[in-house]
Amino acid sequence: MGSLNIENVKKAFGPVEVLKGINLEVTDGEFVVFVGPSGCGKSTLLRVIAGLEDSTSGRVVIDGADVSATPPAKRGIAMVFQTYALYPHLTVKNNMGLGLRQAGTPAAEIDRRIGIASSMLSLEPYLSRRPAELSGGQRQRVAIGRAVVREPKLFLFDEPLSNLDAALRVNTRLEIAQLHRRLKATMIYVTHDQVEAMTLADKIVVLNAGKIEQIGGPMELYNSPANEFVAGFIGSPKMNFVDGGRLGETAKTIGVRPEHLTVDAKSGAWKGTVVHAEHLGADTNVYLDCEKAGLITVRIFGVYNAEPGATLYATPDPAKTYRFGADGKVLK
Amino acid sequence: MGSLNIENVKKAFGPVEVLKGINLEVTDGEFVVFVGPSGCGKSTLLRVIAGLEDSTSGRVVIDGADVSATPPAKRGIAMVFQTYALYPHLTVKNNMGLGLRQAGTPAAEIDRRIGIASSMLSLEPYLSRRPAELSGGQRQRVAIGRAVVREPKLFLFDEPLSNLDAALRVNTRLEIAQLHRRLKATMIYVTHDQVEAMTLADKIVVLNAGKIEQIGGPMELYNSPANEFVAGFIGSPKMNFVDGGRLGETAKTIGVRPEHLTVDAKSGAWKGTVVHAEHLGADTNVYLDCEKAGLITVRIFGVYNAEPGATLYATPDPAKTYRFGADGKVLK
Amino acid sequence: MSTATRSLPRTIGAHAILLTYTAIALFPVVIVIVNSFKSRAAIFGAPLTPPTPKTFDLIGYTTVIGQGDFIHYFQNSLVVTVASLFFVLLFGAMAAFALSEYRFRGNSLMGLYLALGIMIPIRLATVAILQLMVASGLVNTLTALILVYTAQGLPLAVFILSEFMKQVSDDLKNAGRIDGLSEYTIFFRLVLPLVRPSMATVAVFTMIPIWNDLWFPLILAPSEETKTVTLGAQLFLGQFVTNWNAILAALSLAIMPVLILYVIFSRQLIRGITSGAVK
Amino acid sequence: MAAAPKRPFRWHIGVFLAPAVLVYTAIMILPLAGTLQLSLFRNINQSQVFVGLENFRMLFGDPNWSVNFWNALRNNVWFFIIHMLVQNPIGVLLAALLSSPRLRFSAFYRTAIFVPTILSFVIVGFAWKLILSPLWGVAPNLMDLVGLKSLFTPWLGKEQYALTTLSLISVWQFVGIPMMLIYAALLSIPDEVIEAAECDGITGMSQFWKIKLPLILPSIGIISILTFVGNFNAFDLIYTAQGALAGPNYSTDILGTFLYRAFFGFQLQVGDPNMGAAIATMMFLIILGGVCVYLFLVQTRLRRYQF
Amino acid sequence: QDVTLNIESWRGDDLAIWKDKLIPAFEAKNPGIKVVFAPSAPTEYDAALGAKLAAGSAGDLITCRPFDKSLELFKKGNLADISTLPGMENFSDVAKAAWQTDDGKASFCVPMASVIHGFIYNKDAFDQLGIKVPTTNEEFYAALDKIKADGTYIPMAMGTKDLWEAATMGYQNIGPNYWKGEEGRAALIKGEQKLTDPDWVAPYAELAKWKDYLGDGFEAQTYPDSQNLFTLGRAAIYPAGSWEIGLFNTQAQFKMGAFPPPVQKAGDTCYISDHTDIGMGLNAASKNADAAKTFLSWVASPDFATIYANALPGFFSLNSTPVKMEDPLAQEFVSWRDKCKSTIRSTYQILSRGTPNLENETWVESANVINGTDTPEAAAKKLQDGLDSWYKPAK
Ligand SMILES: Nc1ncnc2c1ncn2[C@@H]1O[C@H](COP(=O)(O)OP(=O)(O)OP(=O)(O)O)[C@@H](O)[C@H]1O
Ligand SMILES: Nc1ncnc2c1ncn2[C@@H]1O[C@H](COP(=O)(O)OP(=O)(O)OP(=O)(O)O)[C@@H](O)[C@H]1O
Ligand SMILES: [Mg+2]
Ligand SMILES: [Mg+2]
Repeated sequence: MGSLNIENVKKAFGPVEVLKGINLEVTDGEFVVFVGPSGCGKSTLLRVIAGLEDSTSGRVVIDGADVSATPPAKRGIAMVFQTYALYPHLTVKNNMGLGLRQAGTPAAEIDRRIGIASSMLSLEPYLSRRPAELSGGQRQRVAIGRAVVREPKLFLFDEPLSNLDAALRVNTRLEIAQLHRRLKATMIYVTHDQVEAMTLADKIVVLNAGKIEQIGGPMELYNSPANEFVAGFIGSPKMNFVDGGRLGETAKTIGVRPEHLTVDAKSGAWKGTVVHAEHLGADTNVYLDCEKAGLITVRIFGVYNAEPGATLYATPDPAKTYRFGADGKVLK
Repeated sequence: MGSLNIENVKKAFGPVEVLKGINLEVTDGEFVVFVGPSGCGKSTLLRVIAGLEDSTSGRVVIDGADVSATPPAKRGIAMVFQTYALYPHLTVKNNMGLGLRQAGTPAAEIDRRIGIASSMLSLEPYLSRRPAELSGGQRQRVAIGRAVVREPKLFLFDEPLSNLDAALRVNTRLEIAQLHRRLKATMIYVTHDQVEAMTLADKIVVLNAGKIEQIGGPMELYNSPANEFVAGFIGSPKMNFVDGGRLGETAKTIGVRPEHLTVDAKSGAWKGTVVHAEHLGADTNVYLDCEKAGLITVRIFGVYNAEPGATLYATPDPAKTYRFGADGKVLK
Repeated sequence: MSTATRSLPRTIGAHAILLTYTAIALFPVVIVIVNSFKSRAAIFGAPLTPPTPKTFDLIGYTTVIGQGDFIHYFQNSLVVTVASLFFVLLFGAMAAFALSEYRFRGNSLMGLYLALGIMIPIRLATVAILQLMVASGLVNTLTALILVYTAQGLPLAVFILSEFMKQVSDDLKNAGRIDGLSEYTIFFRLVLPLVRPSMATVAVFTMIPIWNDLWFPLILAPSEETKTVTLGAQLFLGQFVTNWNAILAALSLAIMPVLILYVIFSRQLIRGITSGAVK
Repeated sequence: MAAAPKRPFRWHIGVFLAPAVLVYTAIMILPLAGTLQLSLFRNINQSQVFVGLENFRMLFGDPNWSVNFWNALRNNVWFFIIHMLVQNPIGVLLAALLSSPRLRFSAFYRTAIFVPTILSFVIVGFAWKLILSPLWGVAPNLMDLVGLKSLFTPWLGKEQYALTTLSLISVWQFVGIPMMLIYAALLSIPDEVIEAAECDGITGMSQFWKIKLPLILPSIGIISILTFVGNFNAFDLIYTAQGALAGPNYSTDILGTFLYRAFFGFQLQVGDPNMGAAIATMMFLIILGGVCVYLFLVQTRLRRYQF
Repeated sequence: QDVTLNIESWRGDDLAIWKDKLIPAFEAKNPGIKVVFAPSAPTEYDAALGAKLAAGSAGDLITCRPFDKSLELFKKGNLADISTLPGMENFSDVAKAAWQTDDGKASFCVPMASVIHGFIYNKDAFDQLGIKVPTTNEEFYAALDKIKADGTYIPMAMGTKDLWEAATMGYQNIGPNYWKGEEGRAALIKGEQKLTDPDWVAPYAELAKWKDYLGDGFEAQTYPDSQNLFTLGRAAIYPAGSWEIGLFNTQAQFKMGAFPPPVQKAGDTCYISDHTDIGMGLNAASKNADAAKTFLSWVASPDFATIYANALPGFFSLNSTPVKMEDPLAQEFVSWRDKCKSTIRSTYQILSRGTPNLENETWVESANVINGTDTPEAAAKKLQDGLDSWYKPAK
């Protein structure tokens, strides 16, 4: 119940090939996060899984059965649309309850589930409003609520928290994790938020331009990215890529994450000038223009005062540098 | 050119008071970020400034002139809607160019500006598509592009980057900062992203339930929040609030940010049990259930291995704890 | 949407219902057209059978072609219909936009006023209209017909279009306003393209009574130069003798242009025209 | 929009309204008003004399008029009921079927079903009289095929059936109108809402009832009021099929035919524009009443959704 | 400069005749005058003409319906007084009566033609069944019974759907024999007789009997249906107006004959309806009155009468100068003028001026009687009640 196999799925809109052969196996109860640059095909893949879009070729297998001919309603899924797609004529409560009512769930049970979902999403005060009377974040929460109450075996979330504030986002994220544990449902989750991806995923799928770049556990991707793309995509601020030649290395590119650089005013591997410092409170990003390494970002824990123009030395942690070949693959 | 005064603006939808008297002064060329929990009235305030919504009372003054009677088209503003509000029947290019064409901008100039905007937003491959054929993030970028090409004196951005991936978000954020410098335009920017708020803002306005909680520079808010709400809202993960009584303090509540706690396996101020550890790659959030302080979050730079159930001691940095009175106000 | 969203029984059911209704809708029409190719005796002798070599007769069509300049009549009908349609759609959409978009004093009264026209048969005003046309020297011109049909079509157009225009997202129009578009540009560039399906609907509803109208051509423009097809076909409706062959032929012919216009307009009935606009 | 004291005058509203209002007023309203006011006059020795409400008193007081009026009104109500019960549901059903995405041949169906609507009344009258005629055998033969021949009667010639038969013919002719309006309305429902419903398990009929119907309710309102207005103004079909006397024995007489006879006269009956105008005024008031109920009670309560 | 005259007419049927015969004949004699015959559908004619006259865009020459319709136009000043038009002397007072004021002082239309009612029958069928042309009611029903018994033919082709067929071809056709033509009609107008009198109810009683001889579903049978039924040879007898002759001649593939309405018993005087039906007047607002008068004078001439009556057999000239007609069936009809007494339709003069309109009611009731939904007595009572409600005959 809830396993999913995607076998060589391709999807083209006219001449534009959006999915270029996706193979993915999701076991029952897994929490899989899709990440990838905007426009890489994440939503399209979710829609193919849901049955809202036909794949041009390939198969989608849910629980061992090829579902190409199964309508979305019969696939046992719930989906949070990136665009919400709320029912404009129904109140928040009915937006959430409609699917259950259709399924013949007893009224008491419907009310109970709506109660749980709306308290989890802080939607109680808005239960009798219509979508047009809600703020963007509230609408997004209704969309989540609508999916959540159905308690299916397979959830598809398309950037469900993008319009929520930080506090609510953390809360909701925890609630989703809890829901996942409670229902033992399989969840497929698209996000652009690194924290969400890292904290929620059993498995992260990195997509790029319609292809899967790498699949793995969060820390696995962070620690051993398969290639330059994944290395750059996972982690924020982005990994610094330095031309291997300039550093006298054999590798084409050397990668080092901002957090794996230490700075010192006196000495270090790379001498550079401070271009700009971003103060985020808990940490500071310092942009250094280095003689040897070009423009790099250094992430420093806590508040660090660096005046633009000052000279600083950055030193990479040698145990945590990555070496990439000409094809972008990591060199072991 | 581009200054903005909001004087005691109130807005009610029927019985629901959404803005409860907002006073705000924005000088010309300032970059002001609105943050606040979902549904607190940020979009509504932007819409009042744009003239799309009548305030129930109060005045909006742009460049010294009361604009209550000025239609939106005459206010010299550009806006990115939270819902995008793209012209569905026009191509990306025409979506961006329509306003300019209306203003009688020469075709060459229009093309130039669209060229700049679309390269800044990586939209070049999509210029002849219609919104329906774009991904969520691409739509959002079109919405930004449409505002950007007009180069007005006052920009209103409503969560413009929420659907973009981290890399693109950083890029676009930098481009917006650059645009701000180049045009010397006033910008009002709504976001839920702490990094955006901290890095872009000259001034952050924290809204809560239709009221302004605090106005100040990013680090000012981080370092000296006026009250519990702001303290909790700025910074992620959220500040830990501990019952003052339990710690034997006179203050009602003691606040300490997760990044201002250090952990040690042997000794420390607060003994606790690890509940859960979130590995984000660059840092780790450890949730501790402390005897004295209750459930707290500790943010540790880098990878930190903490098994749930293990005992850890957390110690707050005494210089960086906050004390809040019963009314939530900070005690100096 | 995907193929998976279609279920086979439901598709079959839909086709069954539609086919049945199509048969009901077309049967009488087919009878008319089939019989227009038969001799009179065969029409009434065996109306159900298709023309056989023995009963095949183009007498209807030859009569029609022989009697009067039907090509010219077609042209007149077309000019009148298309011109009236243009004005009805333009003026009607403009007024509908004003009524649906702006709140101003007297808005609903104006709406009611503009709807009055569908409540009284305009035929009653014939004498006054004719007097007006006589006074302005427009009798026996197509202009007279175009004016009358424009006025006649407006109420319905305004009524329907204002309802549909209320559905156009405010955010979209507001985005236009913020973009500095004038109200006119908003109307022409944003709203009109987005209500295309309803414009097409109104076009079709307006066109049919105009094309088929007998009365005003008879009153306002009965001259040979300005005769419309319907009026021309009427020649064959006699007092005691009705030339059914010719009537059927003339009217069968007259179906074609409207059908073509209909097909043209109904291509504007397109799905998803507003998708991708807002989230 | 902004409601401020010194808002500039919104000329554009006037510009948008002006062409329609001018043409419509000059060519429709003024002439019609001129005609309706005749109801307050009476032609005495070739000159119009003001008689107040005398014509209305006659219309309702004189059985020669009132019997016919009430008969026509009653028939008209029945005519309307049949349209509401048959035409509009069928129209909505067809539109709903046609709008199912990816339905093959839908353009063909749509065109075919609309064909009757574009026909002139002459053809409609001819075709149905031919089909229903007991003489030429179309209907009897067809019914024979399905073994229902015994049910055949000359419907158009029997007082008890004629009106219903004609109403059904009119339904046949005009189903295209609600169909097309509803179809246009259905097209404007965003695909994504439907997709969400599909995922939610709301498919088929319940999708129609629970999602689509509420969203097109304003259009249903429109077709109802248009049916009402159209039916109470109807005239041509009865006139071409049954003649101005709306036989047999006035059983198909509706307000339109009654008005026509009175206003324009018929055969030896000389037209009486004054009484005609009085009847027209009554029709106008009935329709106006219906439209006002719709505009001010129904329409304002219908929720509209923007897409 | 040529003058162009427009003729308003409801006779679309005659378009070809006007175009090919009458107009060329006139134009040949009157260079400088062009004539355009512009008919409209008969059902729209009165309304359209009324509107055009009121607004001043009507044609110069107006085809006149008989009696009140035209009288009304004259009273409104739409039709010019043409009492003194050269050519009017060609018509008898009876002929002119349909287009004169009640006092007979002013004439406003040139009489063009009358039509005669009777029965046309399928001679082949009669021969085949050995039926003699009936002259009395008894023979008439005997013939019908015989046809019905045989079953090859529908005895009589008539339907009630169009109402007027029942009234005009039925009631007005056979009625004069009962109410004694002009005598009864005049008495009715004077108020000396009532429609409920036996003489007036009797024709309804006859009509009620016809029901059995009509085709299946005659209730829904229209007038063109009846024509087709007869001309396609499926019916034996057709209650007719003489105007059918032209059409039937071209359409029927069998020999036809005609007989006048049968009398009650042998030896009774026979009466026929010889109804003044069509005239032509001058639009008082015509800008070409002189040319129009020239044309009207020509219409009043024997020349016109000859062309018209021969081109349209069954429309009999009202000109005092006898017209020689070629068509045998037309000759048959017109020959009854000598044998029988002529009258016009009972409802046309004066009696249809009020509300309810006697003519309309007669249509409805005639159909009702044949359909069996009203008894003859009930029908007659309704008509008389209606008439009484407004008609107060000057005593
Ligand atoms: N038309 C309306 N009728 C009633 N309440 C409304 C309406 N529009 C908005 N609201 C309410 O006003 C409040 C403020 O809405 P607003 O859109 O300004 O929130 P926001 O701060 O932009 O939130 P978000 O971050 O979720 O976009 C919300 O609680 C919302 O429910
Ligand atoms: N109907 C369409 N026609 C053509 N191209 C389309 C269509 N729909 C989507 N695309 C393209 O397919 C690609 C993938 O779209 P998709 O919505 O799956 O992206 P995504 O990964 O969800 O991006 P985002 O993070 O921006 O939402 C995009 O480049 C988009 O432009
Ligand atoms: Mg997406
Ligand atoms: Mg918002």
